[in-house]
Amino acid sequence: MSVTEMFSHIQGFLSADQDIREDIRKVVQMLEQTAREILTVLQSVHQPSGFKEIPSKCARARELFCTVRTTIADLKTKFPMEQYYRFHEHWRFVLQRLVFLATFVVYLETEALVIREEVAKILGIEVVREKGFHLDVEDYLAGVLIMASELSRLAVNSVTSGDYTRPLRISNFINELDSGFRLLNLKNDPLRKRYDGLKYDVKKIEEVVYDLSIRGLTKEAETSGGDK
Amino acid sequence: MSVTEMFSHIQGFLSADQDIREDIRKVVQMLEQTAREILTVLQSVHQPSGFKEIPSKCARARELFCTVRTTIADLKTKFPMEQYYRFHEHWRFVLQRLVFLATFVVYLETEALVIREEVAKILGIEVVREKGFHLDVEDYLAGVLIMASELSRLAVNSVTSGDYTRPLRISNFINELDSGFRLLNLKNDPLRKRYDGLKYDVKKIEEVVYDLSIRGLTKEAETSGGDK
Amino acid sequence: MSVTEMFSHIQGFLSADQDIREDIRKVVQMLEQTAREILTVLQSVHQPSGFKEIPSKCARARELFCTVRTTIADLKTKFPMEQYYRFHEHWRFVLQRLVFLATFVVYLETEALVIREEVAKILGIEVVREKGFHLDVEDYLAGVLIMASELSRLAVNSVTSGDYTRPLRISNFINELDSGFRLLNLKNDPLRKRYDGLKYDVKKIEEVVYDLSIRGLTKEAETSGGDK
Amino acid sequence: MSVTEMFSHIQGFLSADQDIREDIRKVVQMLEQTAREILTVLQSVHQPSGFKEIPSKCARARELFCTVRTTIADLKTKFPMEQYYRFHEHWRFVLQRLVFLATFVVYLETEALVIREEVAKILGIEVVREKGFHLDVEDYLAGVLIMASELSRLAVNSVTSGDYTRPLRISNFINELDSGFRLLNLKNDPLRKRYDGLKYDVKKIEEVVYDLSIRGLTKEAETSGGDK
Amino acid sequence: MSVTEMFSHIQGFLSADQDIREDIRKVVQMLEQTAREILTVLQSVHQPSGFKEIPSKCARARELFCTVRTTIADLKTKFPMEQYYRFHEHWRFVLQRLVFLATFVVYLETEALVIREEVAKILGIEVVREKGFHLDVEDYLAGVLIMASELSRLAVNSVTSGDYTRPLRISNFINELDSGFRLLNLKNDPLRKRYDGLKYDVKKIEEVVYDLSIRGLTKEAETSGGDK
Amino acid sequence: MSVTEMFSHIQGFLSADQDIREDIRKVVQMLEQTAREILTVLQSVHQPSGFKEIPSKCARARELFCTVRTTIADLKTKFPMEQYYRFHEHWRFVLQRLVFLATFVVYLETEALVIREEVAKILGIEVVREKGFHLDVEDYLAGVLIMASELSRLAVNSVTSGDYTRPLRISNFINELDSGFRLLNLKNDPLRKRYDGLKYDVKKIEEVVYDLSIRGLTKEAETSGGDK
Amino acid sequence: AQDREASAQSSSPVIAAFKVFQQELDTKHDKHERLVKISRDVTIESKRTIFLLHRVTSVPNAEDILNEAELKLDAVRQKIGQIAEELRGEDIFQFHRAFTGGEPYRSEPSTFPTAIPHGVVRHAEIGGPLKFNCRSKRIQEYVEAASFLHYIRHRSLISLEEINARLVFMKSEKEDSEGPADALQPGGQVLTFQVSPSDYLLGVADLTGELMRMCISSVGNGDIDTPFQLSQFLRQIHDGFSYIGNTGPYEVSKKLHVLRQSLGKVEDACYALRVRGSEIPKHMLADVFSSRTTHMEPEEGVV
Amino acid sequence: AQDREASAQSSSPVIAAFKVFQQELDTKHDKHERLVKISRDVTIESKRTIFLLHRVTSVPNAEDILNEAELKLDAVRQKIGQIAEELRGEDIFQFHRAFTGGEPYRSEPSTFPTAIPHGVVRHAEIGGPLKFNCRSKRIQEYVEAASFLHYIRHRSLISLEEINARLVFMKSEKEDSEGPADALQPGGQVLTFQVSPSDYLLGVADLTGELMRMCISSVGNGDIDTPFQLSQFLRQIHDGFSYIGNTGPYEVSKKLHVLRQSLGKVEDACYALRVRGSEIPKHMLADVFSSRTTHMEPEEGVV
Ligand SMILES: [Mn+2]
Ligand SMILES: [Mn+2]
Repeated sequence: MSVTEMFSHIQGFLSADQDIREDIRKVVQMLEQTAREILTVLQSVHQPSGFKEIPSKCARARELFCTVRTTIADLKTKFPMEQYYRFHEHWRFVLQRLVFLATFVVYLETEALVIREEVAKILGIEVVREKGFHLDVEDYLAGVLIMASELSRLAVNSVTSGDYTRPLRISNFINELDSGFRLLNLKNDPLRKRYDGLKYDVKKIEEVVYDLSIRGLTKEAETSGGDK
Repeated sequence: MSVTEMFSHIQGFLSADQDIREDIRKVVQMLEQTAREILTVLQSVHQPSGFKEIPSKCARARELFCTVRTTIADLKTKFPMEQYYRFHEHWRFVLQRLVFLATFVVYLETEALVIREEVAKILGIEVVREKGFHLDVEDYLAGVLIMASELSRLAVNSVTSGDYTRPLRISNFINELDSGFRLLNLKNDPLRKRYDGLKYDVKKIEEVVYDLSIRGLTKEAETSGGDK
Repeated sequence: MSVTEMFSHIQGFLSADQDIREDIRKVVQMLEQTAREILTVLQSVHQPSGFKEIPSKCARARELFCTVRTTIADLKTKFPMEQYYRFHEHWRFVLQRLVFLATFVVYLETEALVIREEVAKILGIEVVREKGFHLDVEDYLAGVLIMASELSRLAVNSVTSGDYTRPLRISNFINELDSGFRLLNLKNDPLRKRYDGLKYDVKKIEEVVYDLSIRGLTKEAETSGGDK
Repeated sequence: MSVTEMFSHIQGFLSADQDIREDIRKVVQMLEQTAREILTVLQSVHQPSGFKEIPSKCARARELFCTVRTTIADLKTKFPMEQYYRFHEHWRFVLQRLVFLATFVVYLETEALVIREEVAKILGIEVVREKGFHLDVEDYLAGVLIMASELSRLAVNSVTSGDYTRPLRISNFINELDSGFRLLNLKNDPLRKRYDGLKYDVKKIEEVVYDLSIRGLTKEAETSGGDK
Repeated sequence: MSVTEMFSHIQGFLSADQDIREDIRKVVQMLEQTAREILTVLQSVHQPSGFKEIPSKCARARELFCTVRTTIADLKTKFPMEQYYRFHEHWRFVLQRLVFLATFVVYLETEALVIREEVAKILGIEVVREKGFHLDVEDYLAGVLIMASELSRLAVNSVTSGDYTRPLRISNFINELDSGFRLLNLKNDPLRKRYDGLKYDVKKIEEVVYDLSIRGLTKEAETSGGDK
Repeated sequence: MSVTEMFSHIQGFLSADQDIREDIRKVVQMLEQTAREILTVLQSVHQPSGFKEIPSKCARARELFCTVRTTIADLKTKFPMEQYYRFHEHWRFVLQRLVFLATFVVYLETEALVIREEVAKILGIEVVREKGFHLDVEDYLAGVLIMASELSRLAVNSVTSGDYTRPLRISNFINELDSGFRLLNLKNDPLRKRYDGLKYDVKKIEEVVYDLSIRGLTKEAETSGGDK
Repeated sequence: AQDREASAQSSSPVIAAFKVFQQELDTKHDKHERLVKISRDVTIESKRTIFLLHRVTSVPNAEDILNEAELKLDAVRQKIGQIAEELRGEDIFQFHRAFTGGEPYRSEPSTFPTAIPHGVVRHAEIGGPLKFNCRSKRIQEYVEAASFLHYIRHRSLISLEEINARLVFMKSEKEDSEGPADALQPGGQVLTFQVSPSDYLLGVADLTGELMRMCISSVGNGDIDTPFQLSQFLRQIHDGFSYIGNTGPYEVSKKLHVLRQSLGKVEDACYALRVRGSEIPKHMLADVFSSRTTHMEPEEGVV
Repeated sequence: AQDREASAQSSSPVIAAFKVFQQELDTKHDKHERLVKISRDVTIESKRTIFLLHRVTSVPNAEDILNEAELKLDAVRQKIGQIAEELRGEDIFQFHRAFTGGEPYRSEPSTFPTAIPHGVVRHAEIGGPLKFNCRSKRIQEYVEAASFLHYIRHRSLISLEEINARLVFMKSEKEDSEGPADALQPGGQVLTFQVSPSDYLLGVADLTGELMRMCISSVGNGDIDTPFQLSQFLRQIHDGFSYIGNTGPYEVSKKLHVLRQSLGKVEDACYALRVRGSEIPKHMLADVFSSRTTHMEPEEGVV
């Protein structure tokens, strides 16, 4: 095989690869579009009137996750499944956003941390690598951290809406999350960097709880919050 | 044609181009000057005493926009219109500043978002590309985002000046803007970067409203603000 | 018009723009592909055996320029012509490469500098801005400077191939080019930077001629080169 | 010695250097691990229930500092002591973290600033450069500043936990620290930047004290705090 | 010790460091001055008349090395020796220049590579790190490589001066050096880069030897060079 | 005076300054244009046929220096003379180019280094600072170094043109220059950097002389060159 | 050391010429070294003054500190006088000479692309050592310190004229080496040092950073008036800079960003004070702080 | 150490979940650490092999060196086998997994702006620790070494298939901890390691730098054939890369510039040989060099 032949041979490989990537990019754009729509639906919880609508908004978000599942099903057809990590970068960002949205929906519904298995189900993907298109621990954790940041915002807006019990519950939840993360032996990777951001969220929520405490609003909350 | 002749010929082209750019630069400098003057006029709204003067300041700014229109009319004469994008970079920056100033004036007057058509009219330019010197969508949006950031500052200073209702209104306005931007499929361009800044403005204003809420100042505001 | 309606409207603009850019990118990729093929054809002149094949290689390159013209014709249909400079960046790079290739082909054929009008004809585009898709002076000059650098390489390889006359002819040609460029009043732009590189090409070729002179090889060349 | 021998000899030197750095990196990783564990132990002081446990937590942290001393003792064996600054960058970051943890433990125990000599003892290192592995002034100060920031957080959480005296004590302590730092002529280096952050910590704590003052909670604190 | 006392104490440390650096800079400037003088003395070997004067020039350079030793002795007093690497950057550059000059002098005297121990002695410093101000392997090698480049120039000028034997001797010497360096496993550091330059020195000298060979001047050299 | 008044006061200063600079820039552009023309005239000496024309070319260049003097006279009127150094940067570059051209003309005429006084006279400016628009030593030296680089090119081209004596004369001249520069105590400034370039010029010329020597062409030169 | 070689070639006119250059350059270098040394002290002492002035927010008797700062600045002015003296022989009318290097046009030639081409690698501009950049930074540092002190004293912005008015020096006596005859010349021996508008502007820009720090400290120390005063003042400066915009020296636009951040921080601080203050009536607020201040005084009084 | 706190909260499902994550992450990290260690050796040994191969131009008996290099590369392949082994349990079909991180799409997301937005500061992508960038650099280093040896032996470019053909491993015996049952599976226990086309390409790009060095050394050692051969070969590779252009991985365009410079240096060397060689007839030229070579041998023969 001459040098020229060898290079056209390689060029063939590269073009095939480019084509796959092009296909993936298109599907990923659709995923981003849907993710933005879900976010818009969920943003209303920050509005004063938004708390009552939580159930209906969550239901609407759940519907949009159907679209997500369909699109991801499409995405799966675009490349050989055993090459998941070869193309991981293309969807990593949007996948983390979707995990955030899924964990946020479930938090709004149940005020609990949704486990990875459940998130995978919502997105219509696997947990175990061997089974196909799956959800990496790292991507799951990244999504959880985005949610933590959204919760610190929610704590602030809850107070604005006159709900003084929610910040306390969020504070407990976030503290638990923080303890959980401190168990992890994070290396100097992007996850570590984002985890460093959690400290600010914790601090912000602590300050909200502080503001409520010093005004005796937590006691009021405890009393009235009991019947929640 | 000898090489020498050809290059003399080319030098003619280059000089002409340089002359045009020189002319454009001069007019753009005048625009920048006027934009700075408008900004100085409008900056006073951040002063404690500034709120009462809003109408007179806006009127003064409107007058200065006459000068803007004259200068832009002059700018249009400096180059063939189909080469708008050839020289776009020269005025892009000042144009975005002017959009910011126009949207800010109108917001102060009406507390509403002024549409692109209206901004174009204030600046004395077109909306449709084909018609000549026009206002690109991207430049319009950039100007709007600069205003959003100015509004977050205004929310803070309103409180300092004892006006507790304005932040609430700004908060609603900014949230609407944010929803609007979420409809857009922004690429990884300067606009996207600037839009990411909007999130911080939203958060900042929410925290102002929070500070007012937890101290019961929003109710006070609602009472006294009712007659506004 | 509500804010939401306005932003949906704007999204329409943005999508249209993105579609145009996507289309342009695809055509430009094809141009790049053809440009690379032409380059591969012409590279062979640096081979020891390559000099004899110059005519056939140039003919082959000329054929490929037909493809270039067809592709550029396609490119022209992708966007409104008065927005040439809006999208200029997309094809500027490949256009300069094509100018280089065209001027190089003509140099190999005639050992003369091809004028801008002629290059435009080879590429199937205009010279005058007003007439549509055209060849900017700056892009033409950039292409010519790339060729100058290729010629300094050719001078070296000519000697390696035992052709001692070509460097002398290249030296004269390059000196003439250099004088031409000295007529231009270049600003501190990319072109100026590239032109500064020409000095090194001139010096390099002078040193080749020097090496031949001091060994008496130029006289040999003059004798044997006389029948060229 | 022949040239060859000499160069083989030199090669030995070069490899040795790389090996040392590799060894250092490993030990530093262990130090980071222990530092994280100490931090987890101390974090509990921010919890409502945490104040009572301070003594036990400090005791636990003190135990972990034994591990730190052992590991640093190991680190010292990895390189010739007079080359401390040759490898300083490797452990600078973790050393500052450890200083923070040591000063924080001692603050929790005694509410006083621990001097550099004492910190050095806790870490099992020297103060004086000449004596070996030592604690640079800059590293000591950096650690102290990290602690100041942790104390501002502690002031906030103290209030939430109903302890109204601690913020006052922290305020006095931090003010004293601030006066101390004002004595230093810091250059525009990382330390100066970190010191600028101290002002915000001072401000935050002062705001807490202010919040307590206007509610008459400081007097309550003075009364009830007397029996401390 | 009060906080204030402690910080005044610390301030003392910080000022002292700046003073040390200032002192070091001054002495290093004197070293650079002397290095330049030595270079001027040695430059004359490139002159046609220079070869006869080598012994006297070397003697003169040796005298100037006395000044170097005195100045370095002064430098040693400016900082505590175990902090060598804390301030290394200040004198690294001039130290490499001095190594070059020392190795060049010895080469001119003996046509042999002077070992590190000997260079250290000429400069009045140590070889072993532990003993104090020493000569790092890397700095020694850098100096040797500068000398290699000077030798390639010397080979050229020897021919101009009619000395046809020296290039051959230099060639052998440089080849030996090159073999030596090949034994080292250099990382991609400044030294590796400098070493890559050695290949060009080898090549240049080899071309000189070649030029002599094809003219039969090496044989002449061997004959007449025998009595050297 | 209010803050606003103070700033418009300062603004007045700044505008006046900008106007002066604008005026200066225009005149400097004309100087650059003339400098380029002189360069074009002198470039011909590198051509094979150029040596005979040296006298006429120098005469032509001398004429163009009249224009230079007129333009500089104009430049002098643009700013208060005692503020020479305030605006120095604007003409420093072109002034150094003009010094190069003046020294080159005189070298071609006399093969000697023209002194600073003489260059100043050619340019119609002063030597002594106190007398007005003058020629700084640094600018003079910078121009001389540009000429040195041009001479190395001339040495190469002389050989091509069959003039074997000129390189030897240039070599002597450059060596003298080099000795001169080595007397200077250059700091780490731009002049030092440019002086470092002189080494390459010296080396290049040495190699040309080497090429002549090894072929016995210098002897030929000495013989035939004696009657020059 | 170079004599020997030099003497061998002393016949050469080139070498002779270069010996003259050597002297001229060395003289310049020496003066340069002296100026660097003096003006380095200007920076250090100005910085120290600023540092000292920050203590004003935390001690009871501000006047002592202001007087100490005044003394320190007197010393700085002495140094600037030395610079003027040093440059006197050089350029009798103007002392801009040594400071023009600090103008932005040197370090950032890109703003004037026509005059100073970039691309030409080997033909880069060559600067004399005397016109270097850092020195005017040092004068800016003095402007920063002087305007800081002025603000604390008078709560207003010092003008360029006021700055320059204090930089008029009588010929110093230590220069007697020049002969006493000089000193006898009637009335002529006044040296002035002119701070350029650009340096003034940049010094004021830096001042805003210090004012922000002072504001934060004031809040931290329970001072409720200063932050509001400062926010007014900073806003005026900010508007002034906005007005000048990009017509000023290049660095201004860079500093404008920092200035905007500082203003934001001060506005946030005022906001926080207002919001917290809203919880009780104003007169009580003052009480709260005054009680706190007395509470702290005993400790600080010792200093 | 963390047990105590953890146990206090062990009732929490969150903590329970995170304990699982902890294990999963630690397992990954450990494997990652092992892989880093092994593959670092791949780099070091490959680099050493290249270094060794350069001596081929200066010693008389090249075969010895080639054999030694072959042995070294065998050791490298052993290491790559260990990597394959290490990844076997992970992903039985493909071993790209650990090496995809080396694809350019991670380090330079700007080439795919749609998928990975830049501006979002806090929402930046989060990567797993296993897919890091440097490892494939290590494989490229192996490609560089293997192709260098191949070129010296065969004066041709090794193909991707030839590279991969030598990266087929039988299951190593040391992994008996997994039980001997595995080993009994008929025919299945072959591990393959696939170098990706991109890594191959980038390794070949680096090879050109080494070839340039070899060319310069050859000229320095009086070898007149090698430079001409090398220039031909390098030109072919250069044309190949020009053909692929910017359709390949991102780093290629960056390396193309260096490749062009290398080619220029080789062409210059050939030119110099030709120009100097022009002064005497060719057969004499060879004589000159052969005499020089013998002249030098005695000294070198000792090595
Ligand atoms: Mn400052
Ligand atoms: Mn390599």
